[in-house]
Amino acid sequence: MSRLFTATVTENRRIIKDHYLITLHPSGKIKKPGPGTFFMLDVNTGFDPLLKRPFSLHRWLGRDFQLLYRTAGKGTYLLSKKRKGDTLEVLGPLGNGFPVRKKAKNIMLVAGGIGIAPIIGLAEALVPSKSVIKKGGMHKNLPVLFYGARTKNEILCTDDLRSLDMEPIISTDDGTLGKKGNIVNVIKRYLTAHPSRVRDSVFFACGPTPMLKALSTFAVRHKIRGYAALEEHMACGIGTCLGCVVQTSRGHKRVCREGPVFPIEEIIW
Amino acid sequence: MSRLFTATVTENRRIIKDHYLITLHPSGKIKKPGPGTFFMLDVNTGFDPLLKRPFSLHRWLGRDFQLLYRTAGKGTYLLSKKRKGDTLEVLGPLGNGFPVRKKAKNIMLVAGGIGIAPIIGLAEALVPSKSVIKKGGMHKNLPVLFYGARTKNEILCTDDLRSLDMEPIISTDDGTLGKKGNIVNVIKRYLTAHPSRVRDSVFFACGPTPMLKALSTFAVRHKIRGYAALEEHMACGIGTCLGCVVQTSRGHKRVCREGPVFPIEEIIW
Amino acid sequence: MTENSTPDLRVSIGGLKLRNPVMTASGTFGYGDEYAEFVDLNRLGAIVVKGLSLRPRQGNPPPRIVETPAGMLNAIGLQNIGINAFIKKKLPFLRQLRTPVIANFFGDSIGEYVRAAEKLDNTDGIHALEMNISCPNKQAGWSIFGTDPKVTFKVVTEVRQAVDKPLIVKLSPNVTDISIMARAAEDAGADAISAINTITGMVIDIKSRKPRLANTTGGLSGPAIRPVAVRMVWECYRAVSIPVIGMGGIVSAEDAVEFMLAGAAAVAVGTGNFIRPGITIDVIEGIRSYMKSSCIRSMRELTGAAQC
Amino acid sequence: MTENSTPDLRVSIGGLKLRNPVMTASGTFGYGDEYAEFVDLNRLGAIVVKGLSLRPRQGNPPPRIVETPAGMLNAIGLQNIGINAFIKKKLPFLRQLRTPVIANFFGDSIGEYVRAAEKLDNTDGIHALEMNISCPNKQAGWSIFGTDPKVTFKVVTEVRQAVDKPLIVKLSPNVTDISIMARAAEDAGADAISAINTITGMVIDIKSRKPRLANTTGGLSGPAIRPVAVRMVWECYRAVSIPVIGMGGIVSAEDAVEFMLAGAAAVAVGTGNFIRPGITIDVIEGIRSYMKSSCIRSMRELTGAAQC
Ligand SMILES: Cc1cc2nc3c(=O)[nH]c(=O)nc-3n(C[C@H](O)[C@H](O)[C@H](O)COP(=O)(O)OP(=O)(O)OC[C@H]3O[C@@H](n4cnc5c(N)ncnc54)[C@H](O)[C@@H]3O)c2cc1C
Ligand SMILES: Cc1cc2nc3c(=O)[nH]c(=O)nc-3n(C[C@H](O)[C@H](O)[C@H](O)COP(=O)(O)OP(=O)(O)OC[C@H]3O[C@@H](n4cnc5c(N)ncnc54)[C@H](O)[C@@H]3O)c2cc1C
Ligand SMILES: Cc1cc2nc3c(=O)[nH]c(=O)nc-3n(C[C@H](O)[C@H](O)[C@H](O)COP(=O)(O)O)c2cc1C
Ligand SMILES: Cc1cc2nc3c(=O)[nH]c(=O)nc-3n(C[C@H](O)[C@H](O)[C@H](O)COP(=O)(O)O)c2cc1C
Ligand code: FES
Ligand code: FES
Repeated sequence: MSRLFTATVTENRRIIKDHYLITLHPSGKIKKPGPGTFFMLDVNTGFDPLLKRPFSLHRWLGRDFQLLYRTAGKGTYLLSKKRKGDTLEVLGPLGNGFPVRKKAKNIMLVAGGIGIAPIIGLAEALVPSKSVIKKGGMHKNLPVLFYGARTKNEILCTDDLRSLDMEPIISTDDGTLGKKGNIVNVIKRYLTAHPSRVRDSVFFACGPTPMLKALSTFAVRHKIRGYAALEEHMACGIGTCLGCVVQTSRGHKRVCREGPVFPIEEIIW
Repeated sequence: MSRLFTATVTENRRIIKDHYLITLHPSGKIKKPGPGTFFMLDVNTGFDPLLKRPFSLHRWLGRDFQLLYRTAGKGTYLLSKKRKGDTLEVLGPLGNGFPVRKKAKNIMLVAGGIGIAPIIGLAEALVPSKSVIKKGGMHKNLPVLFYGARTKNEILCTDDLRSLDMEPIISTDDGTLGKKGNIVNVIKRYLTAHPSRVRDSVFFACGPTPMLKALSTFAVRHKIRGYAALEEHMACGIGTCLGCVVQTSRGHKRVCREGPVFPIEEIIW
Repeated sequence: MTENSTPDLRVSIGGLKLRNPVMTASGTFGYGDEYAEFVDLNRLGAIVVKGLSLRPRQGNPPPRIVETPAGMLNAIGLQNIGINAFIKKKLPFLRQLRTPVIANFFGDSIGEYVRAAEKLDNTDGIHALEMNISCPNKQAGWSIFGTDPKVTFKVVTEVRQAVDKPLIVKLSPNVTDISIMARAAEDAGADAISAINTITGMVIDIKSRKPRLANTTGGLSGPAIRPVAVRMVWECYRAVSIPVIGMGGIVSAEDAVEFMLAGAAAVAVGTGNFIRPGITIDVIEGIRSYMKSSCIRSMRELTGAAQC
Repeated sequence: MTENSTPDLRVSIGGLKLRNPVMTASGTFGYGDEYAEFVDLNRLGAIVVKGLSLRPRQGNPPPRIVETPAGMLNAIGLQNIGINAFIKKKLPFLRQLRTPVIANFFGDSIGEYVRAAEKLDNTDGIHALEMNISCPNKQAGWSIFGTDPKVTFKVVTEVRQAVDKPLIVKLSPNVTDISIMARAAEDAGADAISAINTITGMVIDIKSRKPRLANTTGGLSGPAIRPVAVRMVWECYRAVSIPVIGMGGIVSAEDAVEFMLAGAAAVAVGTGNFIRPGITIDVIEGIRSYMKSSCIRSMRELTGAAQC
């Protein structure tokens, strides 16, 4: 079960403008990836782009896995051109994902934009299967999902959420769906309205830096525990180049190795 | 009719191992390319490979055109991956092709390996259409084609030759088809057997450098006129970089501009 | 300013006024004529022609170019038709344009540099001179005019005294500290600096075990060298007060803007012309859009605006 | 020899015997442990560890890397755990291997270089020292130990006197003439030369108008610099008689062979490890096949065999 393997594209589907869902079939058995861990994909033929590109696990399908990505530049453009049957070299699963504890109470998932990608996989890991729910009881512990996006059309994965019985609390920058504005403000208002939720609660967040920073400031002030998945430019993905460090209260930490998920209070923004 | 245009791939077919035939549909009308002229194709997304790749006109279809190519490295590998509907940036037609004079007598076409690519287009331009032949007379002036390849399986375009009513004289390095060995030796023997052919004859040749060199030495010695299509690494394709020069009796000449077809006696090997 | 007002792309290089800051890099645009088919030459900031010498030069034997990852090596060997033939055969075409023509030139000795410069200075239709000092110095054996600041100072001083037109000195990147070279050129009276010329490189064919270039080594250009070129332009910008013309791997307007932020008053597109003949016009239009959308009114606000 | 006999890949670098000529470049392979999963470490020629200093260093703030065409810039800032922690935490793992370990090190002053070298020299399980002289020289302001041949000679002489193990000096490419630097190192008693370290470069984000690296500039590595590295290895090879270890953009066995033909006695793979963790083994096997099919029996026949 090497973490360096070849995978075949079984599907690479455009979901909405600039957003794709790719399903990869590893040539052999791979290590089971946890929510919040990531893979690095070799997308090129020549040496431009040079480095592998990191993507969070979106969903683990037992042997195959899915990534959800947004085209940002050359690398993701090339990835979006891959078709069924093409093969890629992949490194992973890498890093430390979200600390999934099914018994945790008051879990609040926070996704911003394409940050929904790992949050879906995390939700699936956290949410008891429907059969369990039917047998009663555990429903109350369903995590709450806060999901911010630029506009209604960029709200992704609504089918997945529905099949999880999750009703996300949504905000959009332009107000075309859910509350208008910043998702962190929505969270603040929500917790003011549900003060009991603050105790024993924990955030799991993925999204743009300004969102994570605002969330972290808020969480630290209210002593809410939380974990955020960070991004940094990566070369090796396995901890050797020291290129991907972030500043934390415990010194420079590598996003690819100690992260990408960090306790929110340790991060120095 | 700009010589810089976008073309859509309408077909890109593997003919035999490592050999492909691509048909391109220019977005607008282009300048009619003559046999022996070439096009430069942009095959990449990033900057590796950096430069456009040159390919001789194989066949002109009135508006679309075909190139016949062999995968040699990164650029031709990427080209071989293009599929129907993909678009490419193309520069061309470029250079000076074979001086086609339909009335010339005793035309001897010489192709080595992938050098058959432009020779087919040239043959089509030289050979009177079947209807003309049927009306009588001109059959005698049919050019003779000498065609050398490594092995039987690498003899290309046999259907095209048949539809031209041309019976190539073939040699293969391993003797699996036609004479065994070097095509230039075959030509020498042929001309010894048909001395009348030597007078008023002219060679049009394309193939590997050693073949062209041997042919040129022979032709010069026997005072046979001839033209050879040369190759040199190219950057611009339009005469500005001075990268593609060859040494000739008239000084450095640019393959992309004064060539790629040169009078055989001018080339300094 | 509103987003709609038109940014002013004009720049002045040592008194020479350009419509916009985008030139062609010497040796990559021939004498302009071959590109007329692809580029409206009247829209360019300036045309810098292939390096000229007093006498015509055959250049190096082939092979002269080899591709490398995101770059290319060339060893053309400064082949050119010579100043006289240029004036007779190529300049008449260029004179019809409203775009300024900059004559790149070189010599094998200080005397040759001076004579070449004088001739070009006395020729109508040439608006500025660009001195290529990345040439082997015959007088000093294997060294190069552009790697010893004392030699650079001397040759630029002598050329400066001989000419009236704006004098641009084009620096070699193959030096420990390019800012010293830039200062030497400025002290000697140069009106502007061009940076950078190609970086010396070599490729060996492992089958034949011979260098791929007949000349053994060649000059590396293209996107591969861009980060090095941007750094050197930034170093030159901080070292001198004359304008710096930035070049090295520019293949888009974004690249050009990067050089300007680093300190370039103008830029030149070289290898990019080979990748796509019409690229210079796209670069000009892209700079215009960038300035518009960033509310930058004039080139002066852009040059050196990086916050380092 | 017949095509079937096995070529001998062994090389000796200043008395240190290597199973094959393929090393890892410092800073691209950590301390070896992270790669154990992907590479049979016992098959490597040598492991060169991340640059060590007397005291641990935090390095530069992020962002520390940025991709460029066919290359990358890094400004890690020599972050490392310090020699003591290396000896305690990392060396025990490396000692279990049969592959020689080469400790790359640096200092801010000549005194620090010497003390670091002494400590490493006195530590079991370290087989050779590689001195990185591409570091800012605190004593001499902004200059660098590796760009002034007199300073290079001095610091290498002092380290040489302090250590017994084979001493490799790793040269900076940011110089006018690398052969002068190579000779300075040889004259000072170096057992071998490593060439090249990264080329200084810079990338500016045109949106934020700030450099992409927190440190403003960084070191360019990867295939983009290969032609420059091959040329410099060739220049070093012709200048000195000690072995040259070649590196800069090696991502395949063909690239490695190219360096050897240019004069490298051994090679190091750097950025290539990031592109594919198992690459070193492919390079070793590829060199073996090349030697086999070219009827080359030993490394000695390959090194410097280019016909230039
Ligand atoms: C651990 C991790 C997990 C990620 N998961 C996902 C995911 O699930 N879905 C998704 O769409 N994207 C994800 N990303 C971001 C993704 O890696 C980048 O969008 C991608 O590498 C951009 O490559 P490109 O060549 O298309 O863009 P480039 O041309 O390289 O750059 C385009 C833009 O993307 C930024 N960028 C480039 N590389 C990175 C990087 N490593 N991290 C952050 N920004 C970068 C650049 O600064 C630039 O602004 C993740 C990044 C990390 C580090
Ligand atoms: C005028 C002209 C017409 C050509 N017509 C055809 C054609 O009709 N069909 C065809 O298959 N090939 C043709 N070629 C050759 C073709 O251009 C090269 O095979 C191709 O560019 C190789 O690119 P690559 O990236 O695949 O190989 P690379 O990785 O660049 O190189 C692989 C090998 O090809 C050689 N090569 C690279 N570029 C050239 C070049 N410009 N000329 C010659 N050799 C080169 C290299 O030296 C190397 O040995 C022509 C070349 C020229 C100059
Ligand atoms: C084929 C070629 C020929 C060149 N000839 C010259 C020349 O004659 N004089 C000169 O000063 N620079 C010459 N250069 C250097 C370019 O003008 C430019 O400085 C360099 O290529 C870097 O820019 P680029 O990366 O955009 O090409 C030449 C470059 C190339 C690629
Ligand atoms: C991320 C990174 C870190 C590096 N750290 C060091 C170092 O600590 N000491 C050193 O001597 N060289 C260091 N180097 C330089 C490499 O060892 C090597 O000389 C250079 O990268 C060229 O080789 P490459 O193109 O194969 O990477 C580092 C390079 C990279 C990319
Ligand atoms: S990407 Fe190399 S240490 Fe994280
Ligand atoms: S390819 Fe540039 S002159 Fe011929």
